[in-house]
Amino acid sequence: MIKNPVKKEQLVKWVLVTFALSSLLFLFLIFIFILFEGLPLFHKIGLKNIILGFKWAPTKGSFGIFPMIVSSFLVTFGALIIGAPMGLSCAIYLAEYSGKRLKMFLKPALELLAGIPSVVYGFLGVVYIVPIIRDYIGGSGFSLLATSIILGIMILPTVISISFDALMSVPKTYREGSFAMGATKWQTIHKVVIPAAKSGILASFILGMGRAIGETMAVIMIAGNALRIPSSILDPLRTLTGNIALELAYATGDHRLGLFSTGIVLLVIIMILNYIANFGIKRKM
Amino acid sequence: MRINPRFTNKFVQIGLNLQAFFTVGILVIIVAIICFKGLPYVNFEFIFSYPEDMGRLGGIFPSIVGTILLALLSILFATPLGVGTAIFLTEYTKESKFTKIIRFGVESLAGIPSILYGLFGFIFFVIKLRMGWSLLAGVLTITIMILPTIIRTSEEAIKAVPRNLRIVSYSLSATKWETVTKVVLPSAIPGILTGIMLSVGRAVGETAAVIFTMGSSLRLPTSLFDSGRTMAVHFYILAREGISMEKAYGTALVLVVSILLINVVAYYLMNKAISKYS
Amino acid sequence: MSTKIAISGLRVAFSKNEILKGITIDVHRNTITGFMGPSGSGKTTLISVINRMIDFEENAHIDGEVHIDGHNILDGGQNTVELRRRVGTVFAVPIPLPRSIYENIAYGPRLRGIGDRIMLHYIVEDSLKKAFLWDEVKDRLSMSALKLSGGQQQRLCLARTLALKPEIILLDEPCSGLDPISTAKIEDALSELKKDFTIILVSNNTKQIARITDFSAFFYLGELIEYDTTERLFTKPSVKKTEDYIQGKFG
Amino acid sequence: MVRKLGIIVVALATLIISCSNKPAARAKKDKHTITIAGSTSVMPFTEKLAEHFMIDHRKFVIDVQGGGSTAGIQACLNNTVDIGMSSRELKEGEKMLNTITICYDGIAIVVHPKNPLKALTMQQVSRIFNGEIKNWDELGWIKRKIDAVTREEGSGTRSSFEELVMKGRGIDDGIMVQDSNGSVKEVVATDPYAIGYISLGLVDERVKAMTIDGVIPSIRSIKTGKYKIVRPFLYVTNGELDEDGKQFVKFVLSKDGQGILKKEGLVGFYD
Repeated sequence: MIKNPVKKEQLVKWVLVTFALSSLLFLFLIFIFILFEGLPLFHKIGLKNIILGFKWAPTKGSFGIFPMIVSSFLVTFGALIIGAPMGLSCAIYLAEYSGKRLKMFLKPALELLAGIPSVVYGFLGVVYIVPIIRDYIGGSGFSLLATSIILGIMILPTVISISFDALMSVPKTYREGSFAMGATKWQTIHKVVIPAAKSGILASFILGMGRAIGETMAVIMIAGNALRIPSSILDPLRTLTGNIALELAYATGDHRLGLFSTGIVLLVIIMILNYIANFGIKRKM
Repeated sequence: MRINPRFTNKFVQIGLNLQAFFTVGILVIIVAIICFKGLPYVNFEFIFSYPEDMGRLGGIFPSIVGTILLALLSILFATPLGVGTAIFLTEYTKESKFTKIIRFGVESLAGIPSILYGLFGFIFFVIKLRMGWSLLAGVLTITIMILPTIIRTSEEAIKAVPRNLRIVSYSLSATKWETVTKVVLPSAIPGILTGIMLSVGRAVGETAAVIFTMGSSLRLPTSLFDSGRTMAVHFYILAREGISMEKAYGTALVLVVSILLINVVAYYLMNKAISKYS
Repeated sequence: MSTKIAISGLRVAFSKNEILKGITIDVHRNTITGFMGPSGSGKTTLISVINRMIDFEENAHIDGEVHIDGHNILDGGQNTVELRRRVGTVFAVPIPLPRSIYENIAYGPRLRGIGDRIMLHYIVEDSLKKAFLWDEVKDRLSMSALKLSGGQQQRLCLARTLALKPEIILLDEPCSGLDPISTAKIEDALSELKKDFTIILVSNNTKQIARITDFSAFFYLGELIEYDTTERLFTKPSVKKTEDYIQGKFG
Repeated sequence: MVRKLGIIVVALATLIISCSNKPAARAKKDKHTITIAGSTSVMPFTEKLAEHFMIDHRKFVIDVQGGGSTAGIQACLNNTVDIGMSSRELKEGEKMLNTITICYDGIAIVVHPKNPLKALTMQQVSRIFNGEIKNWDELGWIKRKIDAVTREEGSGTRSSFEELVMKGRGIDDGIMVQDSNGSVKEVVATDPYAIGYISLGLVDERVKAMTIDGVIPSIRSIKTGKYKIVRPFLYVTNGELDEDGKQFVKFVLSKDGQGILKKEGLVGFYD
């Protein structure tokens, strides 16, 4: 133990700085190693042929991931179409209508469910959603629709929790002012509270999108993983994440590089989404 | 045409009620299915015996041990790093460009999807550092993955400690570090534990980042260099390969119950932390 | 009577707002000196310079010199941790640390590396006795300090400061929130303590200042208006402002 | 506290450094550890063999991992594993490895048990996977889209399937992809309109194997050479195996070992 307190303080400070820098170091390492593995292929095959290419046959020299980019966005928007209205109305109910006791119980209960592992969602999707779609709607069931439903449910806790916080942070005076002018509760919520909480609600949608676009194991279980851009919501599809997880264990050589370039594209999309959610929107709040 | 606003109001209220209960209902059903389908297969033997025939028979003991090892070792690494970072950000520096950059790094890490952690862990720990599929590679990958959660919750917890306590400690001739370790951290412990518990929950439920770094060997890992299988990975393989639906449901039940328990403890600690100063 | 603290030309400003406008004053050893004045007069800021707690305020700009035993504590090289051990502080609001009574008192000595149980126990008992609290808590030293009453908490804070074995004790309106009985106990304690310590008592309560201090200083809007023995200041103040303040015409 | 943190940091650093030369360390650490990795088709059978082997050889620890044929071969080339598993023949650039054929495996074309069709030609199968035949009515069943399932790029089973069945035709992009025999089987077992291909050893009552060109896939038809969609299961090694590895391989090729494989529906070297 160092006795001199001044020296010790200095030492502590430096150790803590190192710890704080470790996060940056890890981020840097992740970027470097994914870029380092994936970029040579961009150089070799060409950015355009990868990002806009339609054919993925890495053992035969084709590395087009355009269908997967499209598919990733399709499932993400599908998840949003299902999860956003459900999540938002649930958040509105919790924030504006439910009693204090119910609120104290429901909010943590919903957040607890965020902890259910994604593989469990995927499994239930395979066992319940996929057969229902196959038997009553059509197709094999492994589809854009099934994936959107499962992802929509998976993003609920994120959407609910963050929109709820945004709604709760709207000052009481706004509501009182609206009521004083004779507005009904719904008019108040609709015309005053939601606009005031708009940026937080948007942030919850974007973070939900981030979760949906990054989800992997549940997706490969229910998406069917076909390489074509789906032409209907009943067609199977493969996302960027699914592409990596399906083939990583097997891949060598250029094939592996191809998966890392898939990773780069995913990383870029995620960083843009996070940037929008964290710095573009939250700052305005 | 104008609809009576009072009518709309009532209509919306009923609609929202139904909607909220529908949403909660879905989530309750998910847990209920797992419980009812899994309960018949979970017993003492299932938890404490070894799997046979790739998991078609026997229990899930090695995967439980694998899960516990992964989660414990990850928080062992991530906690000092995360709490240290939080202390630095709250106590040792003012808001500046530097802290902004660090916060940006933490936020970015938090947003990276787990498959990319898997991709990174695979290329860096498994291949470049030649750890192979091993407990160690899994632990280090998960450590990085849970770090942001620990940093953010610890920072909140430390910020919540009243400034007065720090002032008193300084006035009693404590140095900054003595103040942090003897006054600030003890008061922030429930909040920090919340972050740790949430991270444990995340490590336990993770599949994508684990399967490519820790591998999926069904053996009981006995050293850091052994490959192993966590419950989540075991469940994934059982369900996806159709090895045994019964064992899959059983594993899912153990998995979900342990995660819910961990999260309940986390919430309990969080409430304790909140009520302490309000 | 020798000088313990010599302050000369002290100016303190926060951003552009000057709180202390050139204070020069000598505080004598083994006396109780009262600092009084209406709020905003700068007396709290003044004592926060003496123990350098002002370091924790942002944008504070300090000019001038503060000598303790002839050594300027505003020097860059001053070890503030060591200084705060010599200059103990009791704040206006009692703030016990969230631990037991015993641990609150032992906090300071432990920081100085005193780990011996007998020694610690002696310090705790002695400090509590000097703060007139021992009889009330001797059977429940392991109880949380947060469970004590306000008056007891403030005496605990005094005891905690005494356990540091300081040379100077600064008290910032220590009785402002207390009932008369608790106040009397603290005043009794202080009168005993001046044999061993140099005490500065900041107070807005002129009667309290008159009761227990040896010297009194009157501050107004960052300036030292008058400084004299308490007896003279309260009987024959030389400045009209002081007289008005003492008679309660403003404050 | 500082010291504790310090110790943790140092420990972390040491761990990271110490594992950079881990293969050598592991080889010394436990004499009786055999690591095997590769094809997920061969893996379940190797696990079974290992389970039986370890009953009589209690000091042995056999670590069996998946990863795929190509990964197994690569791992073998890097000496990260003792034995690599492959469910396809070696390609150019891999031929320097020693190969041990442990048995042969048929690839069965499987459909849901409810599917009334019993036979297909090789030609039809390749046209289904090529995307030319899209509906079951083209094959004489109901008007319903065929849910074909293939394996992912890099899989040994897929590579054998492409070579033996597709014969140069590409597999259509609109076809579903699953990443293991088990998951293909799971899709086929639950979807009445699905068709896929899996290792014959995994065929059970949950899926129905199709007769191809008039031949039912079975151990007998493979032995006699009538069933054509057959690939070898290989163990590959980089140079000579050590004594431990040799003992295990000897067990695999023995009557006992081959008996186990036969029970699993594979074609071994004994009758």
